[in-house]
Amino acid sequence: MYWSELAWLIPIFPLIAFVVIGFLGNKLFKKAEGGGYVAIAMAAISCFISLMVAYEILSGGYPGELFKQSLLWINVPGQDLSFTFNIGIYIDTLAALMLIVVSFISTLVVIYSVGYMHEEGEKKRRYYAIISLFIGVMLGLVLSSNYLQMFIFWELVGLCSYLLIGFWYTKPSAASAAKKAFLVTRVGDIMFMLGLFIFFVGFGGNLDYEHIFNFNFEDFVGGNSMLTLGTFFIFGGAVGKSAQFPLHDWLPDAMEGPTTVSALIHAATMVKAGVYLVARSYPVMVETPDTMLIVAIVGGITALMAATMALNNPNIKRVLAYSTISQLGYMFLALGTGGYFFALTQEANAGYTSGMFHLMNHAFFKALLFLSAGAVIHAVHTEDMRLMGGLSKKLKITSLVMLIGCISIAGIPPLSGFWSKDEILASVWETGAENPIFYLLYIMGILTAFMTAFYMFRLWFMTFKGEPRDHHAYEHAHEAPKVMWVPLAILAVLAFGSGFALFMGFGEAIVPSIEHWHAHSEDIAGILTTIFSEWQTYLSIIAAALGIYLAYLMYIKKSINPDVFVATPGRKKVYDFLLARYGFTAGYDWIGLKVVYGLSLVVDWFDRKVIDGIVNGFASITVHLGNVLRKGQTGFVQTYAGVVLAGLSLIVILLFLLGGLI
Amino acid sequence: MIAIEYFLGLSAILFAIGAMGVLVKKNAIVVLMCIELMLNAANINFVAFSAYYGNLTGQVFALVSIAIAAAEVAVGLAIIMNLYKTRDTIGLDEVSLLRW
Amino acid sequence: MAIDYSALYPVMVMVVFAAALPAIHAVAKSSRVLAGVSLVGIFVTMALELMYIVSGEYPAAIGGASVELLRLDVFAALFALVFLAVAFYVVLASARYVEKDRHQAEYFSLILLATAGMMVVAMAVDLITLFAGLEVASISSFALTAFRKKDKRGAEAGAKYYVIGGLSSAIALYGISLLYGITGTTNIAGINTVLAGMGSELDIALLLAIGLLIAGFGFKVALVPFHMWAPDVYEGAPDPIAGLLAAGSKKMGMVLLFKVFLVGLIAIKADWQLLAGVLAVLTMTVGNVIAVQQTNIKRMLAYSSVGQAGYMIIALAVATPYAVEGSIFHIITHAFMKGGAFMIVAALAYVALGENIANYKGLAKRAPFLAISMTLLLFALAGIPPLSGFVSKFVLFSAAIDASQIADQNWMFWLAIAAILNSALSLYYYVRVIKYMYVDEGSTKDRIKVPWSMTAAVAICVIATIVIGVWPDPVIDVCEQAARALFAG
Amino acid sequence: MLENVPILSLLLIVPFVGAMTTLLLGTSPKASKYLALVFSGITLVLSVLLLFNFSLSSTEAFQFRENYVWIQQLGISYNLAVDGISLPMVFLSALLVFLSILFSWDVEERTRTYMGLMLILEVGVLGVFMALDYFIFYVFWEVVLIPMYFLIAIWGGPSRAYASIKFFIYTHIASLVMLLGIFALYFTASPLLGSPSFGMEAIASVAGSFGHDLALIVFSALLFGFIVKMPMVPFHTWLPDAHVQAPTAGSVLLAGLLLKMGSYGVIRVCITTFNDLSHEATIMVALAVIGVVSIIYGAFACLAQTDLKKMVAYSSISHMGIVLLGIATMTELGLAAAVFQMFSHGLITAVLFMTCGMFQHKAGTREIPLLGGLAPKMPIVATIMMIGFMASLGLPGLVGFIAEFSVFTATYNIFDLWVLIPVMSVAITAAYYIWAMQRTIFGDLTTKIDTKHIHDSYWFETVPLAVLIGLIALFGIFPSLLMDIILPSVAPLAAVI
Repeated sequence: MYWSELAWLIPIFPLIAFVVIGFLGNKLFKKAEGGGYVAIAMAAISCFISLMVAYEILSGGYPGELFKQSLLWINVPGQDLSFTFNIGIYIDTLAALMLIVVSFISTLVVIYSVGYMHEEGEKKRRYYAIISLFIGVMLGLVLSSNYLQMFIFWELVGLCSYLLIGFWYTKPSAASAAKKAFLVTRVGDIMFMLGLFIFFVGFGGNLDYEHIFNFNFEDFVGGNSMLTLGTFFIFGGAVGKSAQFPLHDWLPDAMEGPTTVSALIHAATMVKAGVYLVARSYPVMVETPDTMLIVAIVGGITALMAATMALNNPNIKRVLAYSTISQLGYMFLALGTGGYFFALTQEANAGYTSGMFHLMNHAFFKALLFLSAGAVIHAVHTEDMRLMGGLSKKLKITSLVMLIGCISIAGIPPLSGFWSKDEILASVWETGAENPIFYLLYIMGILTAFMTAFYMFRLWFMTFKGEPRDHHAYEHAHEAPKVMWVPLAILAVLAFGSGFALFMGFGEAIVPSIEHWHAHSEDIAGILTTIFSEWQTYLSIIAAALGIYLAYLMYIKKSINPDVFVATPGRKKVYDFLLARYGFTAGYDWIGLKVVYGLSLVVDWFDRKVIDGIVNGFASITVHLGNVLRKGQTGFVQTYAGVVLAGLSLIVILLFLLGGLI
Repeated sequence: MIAIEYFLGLSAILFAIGAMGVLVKKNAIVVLMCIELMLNAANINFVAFSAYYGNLTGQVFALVSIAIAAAEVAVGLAIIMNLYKTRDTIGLDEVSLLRW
Repeated sequence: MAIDYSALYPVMVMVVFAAALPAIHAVAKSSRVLAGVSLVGIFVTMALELMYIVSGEYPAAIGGASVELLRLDVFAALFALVFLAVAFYVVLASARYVEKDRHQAEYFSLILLATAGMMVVAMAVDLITLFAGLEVASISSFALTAFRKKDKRGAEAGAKYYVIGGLSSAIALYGISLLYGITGTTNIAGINTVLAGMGSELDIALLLAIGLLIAGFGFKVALVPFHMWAPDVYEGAPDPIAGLLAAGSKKMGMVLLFKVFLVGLIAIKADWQLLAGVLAVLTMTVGNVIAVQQTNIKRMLAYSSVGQAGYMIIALAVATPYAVEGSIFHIITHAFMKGGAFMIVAALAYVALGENIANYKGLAKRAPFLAISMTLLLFALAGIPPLSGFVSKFVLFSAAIDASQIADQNWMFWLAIAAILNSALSLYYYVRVIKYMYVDEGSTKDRIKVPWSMTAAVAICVIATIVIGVWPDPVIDVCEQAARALFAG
Repeated sequence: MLENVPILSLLLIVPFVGAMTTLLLGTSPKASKYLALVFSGITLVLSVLLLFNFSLSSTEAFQFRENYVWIQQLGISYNLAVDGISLPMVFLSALLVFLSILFSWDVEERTRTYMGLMLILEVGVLGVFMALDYFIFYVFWEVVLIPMYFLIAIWGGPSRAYASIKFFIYTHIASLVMLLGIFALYFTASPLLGSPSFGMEAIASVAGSFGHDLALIVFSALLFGFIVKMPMVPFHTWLPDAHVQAPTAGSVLLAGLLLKMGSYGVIRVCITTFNDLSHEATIMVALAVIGVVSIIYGAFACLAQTDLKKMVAYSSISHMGIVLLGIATMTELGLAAAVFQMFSHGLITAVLFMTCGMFQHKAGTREIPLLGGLAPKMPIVATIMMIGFMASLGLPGLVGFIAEFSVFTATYNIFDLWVLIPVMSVAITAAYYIWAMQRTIFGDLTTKIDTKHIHDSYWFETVPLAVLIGLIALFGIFPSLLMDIILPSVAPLAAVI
């Protein structure tokens, strides 16, 4: 018996937790942290199974390193095209990697929540129910055996995201943020759906990965142009979910949710679903270099743009949110680069593996950063960094683990972020040989790396160093309880060390099963030599170091006054423009309120006045006609007689007319 | 023998006079008489055609219609009497309680 | 040669009872007794007619082989039954309605005579008998209309009815005389034979005659533009008599038109078919449109009757046996629907509830049975299944579609369209009454007590409406036979 | 087990007897309620029995047939049967009527009439879904109007008089046009058949030999009758008015069942009878355009509404447009999904209208601008509202998704990238629902209305909604339960002869 055969249980346990916590009432869980312990237990069980399954797959313990299981959900036989909807499980190395990340971080976050959400009272039950639901459906998403099933879970994680962003729904800003998240990702979902339609028909009525990956792409209905459109739309889904340009603006607002939710859903797992989707579709994507190029460009733009927005934001969670967007952009850049390179040369470069590597590393250090930020918020009850400062004295553990996270994300060796980011940038440069636009993307990547380092350390310095700016908050600040800092510590270890997976054969383990893909198998020394013998490596390290140094100058040494950036009207404008998120918020509002809602008002007016007006017009014409005709009934019998005789004459004339006599 | 056209002409004129009377005369009795005039126009037709065709059907019809007209007048006069009793008038232009 | 008068027995029964009533009145001064006797007479006659229909054997026609005057066939018997049924519930409802009036015997006697006249019309195969029957019925109904001598409105209605009626009689008679002049005969089938032999040559006199006949008989049917008397007369006449006029006298008008046009003038139907179509559309439209704005229930029902007449005239325009079958069917169902509605109005008038539709507010709570009956009857009039009005409209309208499939009759399709739009329009004012009864609150919630005889009259109509709607098969069968008999000449 | 039981007739007789019993014996509100509940419950049980006894392997297209001559001369039969298209509708009808009666437990005014009318409505709706003879089809079709008219006119909102009569006459005109189409079918088919017949199958068997122009005219007349009922833009304006004024149960049945009659008619009559014609590109495009316009137009109209119920009403238009779009594809997938969507919309819309009803009841208003932040006051209502909205906007795992997705897939299959237009509605649908939720149950507690006495749902409200939500989830997770019933029946329709 293999562990993999139990894989179907993985999403089941959290779902059980959801049902139990959600439907069994407040009374039962009043004592048990609103069901928090149930959620932890179930998440832990499924985490355990996940880890076993993932180990089995990644270590080659399961024959073929691929576990498949499938049940027929609906079958619609047709004359030209039969449609088969399946529900199943498909675990390859990619899914296994995601399983580890999702189940592990989920479990840690749920544990952390017990401390963080302690004061929420009855609302806790709702929290744990939904977060259990989220864990279940997210794991379901990872395990999906076909695109439709993935889409189903894709939507369900979106629902959970919506519910959790709006967890404090009595706060108008939270309700509004939840709405925005749902609707903006919905736009991406529509594209995903369109991609599915194209795939569904194009691939002959079956969306199983198994079927699609082994498909002869020559037979695709609609040809390569349709396939390109299909992959483009699929990527569109990823853009929405992973908050990429131009659908990125919901994620900063999503920070209205509890920090745990931001950590789990909006940093470590759900927003990765888009990356996962593109990685999952790699065998198809590489058939369409145009799409891959778009993926890379969108990734590059997003990475840079989000990083700029993080530069001056005063809200600790917002900074982390922009950082998340930016890092996700890196991942797409990596995937696009790798795919583009492969499509043109049929040779693999490190793009794909480094993208997934970065996904894993980012999951750990970003979860760590968010949860640390949560600990800070928990301590000072504000998210505004301008009201923090000097907290490292009070929050020793937190400041330490957060520092690890910051170094890691900044890309300083040997912490995890360095390894993956460096690989990404290297592969981008390599692809520049095929298409010079990648040189530009490389420059953007380096700039992003610089900014990343700067804003992360700006965050850290502002929060933990210097003088306390809000003494009241400072006085009341206290270190997080054990239930919170233990998960932080675990994550810190991972954020520190997950990069070493590279030396444990991460590259080979994760490659997709495309025939021409040839894995380079190298030993640790070989890898290190390769990495440190290239000038790009040093460039990215220097960029990161410069960023940190700048932050140091500005916020510790104070030798550069941050106010210089708003010193002139021109600079102030740029500064405000960044704060206004490049006007995207206003743009979304304009589309929503002016275009869509305006159009709906037009439709409503048209409906009431024109269409219904015609209907009511008929009625009132009839009524008026009735009144007019009625007045002819004068009551004088001789009028009647006159009408009789006139009628008679008319009839006779009519008869003559019809008879042709006149 | 007088040509049939003359009879027809006469009856048409009678019919038209009767019809005009029905329209313009205000007095109910006169209107009643005008209706009789119209009926008689038809009777003239019947008799004329009867003679023209040489069969008796027309004459029978004329007799029947005269009898009927008599009955009708009887009822009609009663109704007009009744009208006069309740409304103090037999002017048809003064009777328009029922309308619209 | 001895003449076999057995075809006249039903009419004779009626006349005898009519004659006997004043004598009975001398003995028993009770409207109930008089009504009872009348009912017996009507019942006996009905039984006679029914016997003919069921057995399928009819007495010999009256008159010689060449000059038939009256013939009792399935068509005549069926219509006689309709008229008798109408008379039956009218008398039933009148039993208490006239209890305070004078001249009660004459009242019932006149009803019986009017019915007898209608029966004669149904049997007539010669224009003489046709005209005689028509006048018997007309004169009786003039008198009935003005029956309440103290009633201002009754007197006015009588006078109006009489003037327009007399005018129309004269017009019709003039038309008949012209027809006689053209063909030399007054036998209806004979006229057709002569006309058929004359070829397609058009004759001014013939067209004039057609116009005069339509105008003269159209008065009875309340064909637009000869309809204007109807609302005034219905409003002014005693309520049961309004029912008699709407459900009985009007149907006699249809018989007149059928006999003259579909038997006597069928050979030249191309000349008048389109005209009949135009009149049908005009009639239904004007009737329904004016009805929308009425506030008096009797006037509303009167205009609704005008509209319904428009539907029936479709049969004239289409001029197929199937259409006539539909029309006859609709005449039968309408006799119960419209008659029933008038009986309800009579019953409510008897308890001094006004005739204004607004007076019916909250009726559902005050008189549940009458309210539900009214609702059913009005829905039936609007043609909502599964009530009888739906089935008969179904057959009638479908006949227009059926006929429109012949190449040069495509315009008949528009008859069906017009009829259907009118049907929908009529729903509007029927539903308004229903809304008043069920939805709106009345000023009082006192229960209304109605004499059982009136309730029974209403019940007859309602039951007939439902039963015919749910199980129309036998009725349709008879209508088909009647239509065939009509066309057979 | 049910071979010798005339179960379809029983399905008509039981509610009819129930209606009569309720009207006659329902002397107290309580008695009426229990009587109505029992009789509709029996009907529901019968329909469930029907569901379980329906054979998926049968070679007969129709099962449980009952066929008796009714009016011989005109070729009218009492011909009832169900297939995979009507069976889900029969079950849905029995279910919704039962739940609506339960949901109306607090109707104290003229309860007897109310309950009686609901049962009469049930007779009519069930008859429409089971009839295989045009005459009785039409009879039941019209019978439905009357109880619905009264439900709106008596228990409706302030301008109920206008709304009810508009509903009545508008849809009546449509039925009459349909009736003309039926006449034309009858008279054209009868000579071809050799004997007059109103039988749907008999007429369909010869409809192929109608002339093309005639077929087109008849098809259009019938289609008009049906799409007014569905209702499709621009013949939809009766619907928002009727819904806004109707009592909750009336709205539930109106949207849940009456609209389905329209789409059912399109499938059962239009495309079954004129199968060749329906496969013509112009017809398919025409149907698709009507459907798509309704989808988009309805969705936009929803966004502008301030009355919660009116919004839900417009959403019905949008969602019924999806049904028509599915039909327009004329593929197995599209047709099956259309039927599925009818069923799912029936369940979902019931939840939505019941939710609106509860808002009216508890908060005293359904005006969105007056509401706000009510979730803490009535968590169950809010939860139900959310589930209903989510189901309606096509959340996977709930019943609405699979139908919508399949329809769009079929649309892409047939109409290529034109699917872009209807798919846009997915975003707008989400927008109006999410926005409405934000403004009604989330955010600060409203101060515009008195919220002191707002309380959560009663048991008789929660129970029907729980049942509905359970079914929404059940058929959302296991759609093949229904799809397997539907598919064999739509396959012949999709086949090009």
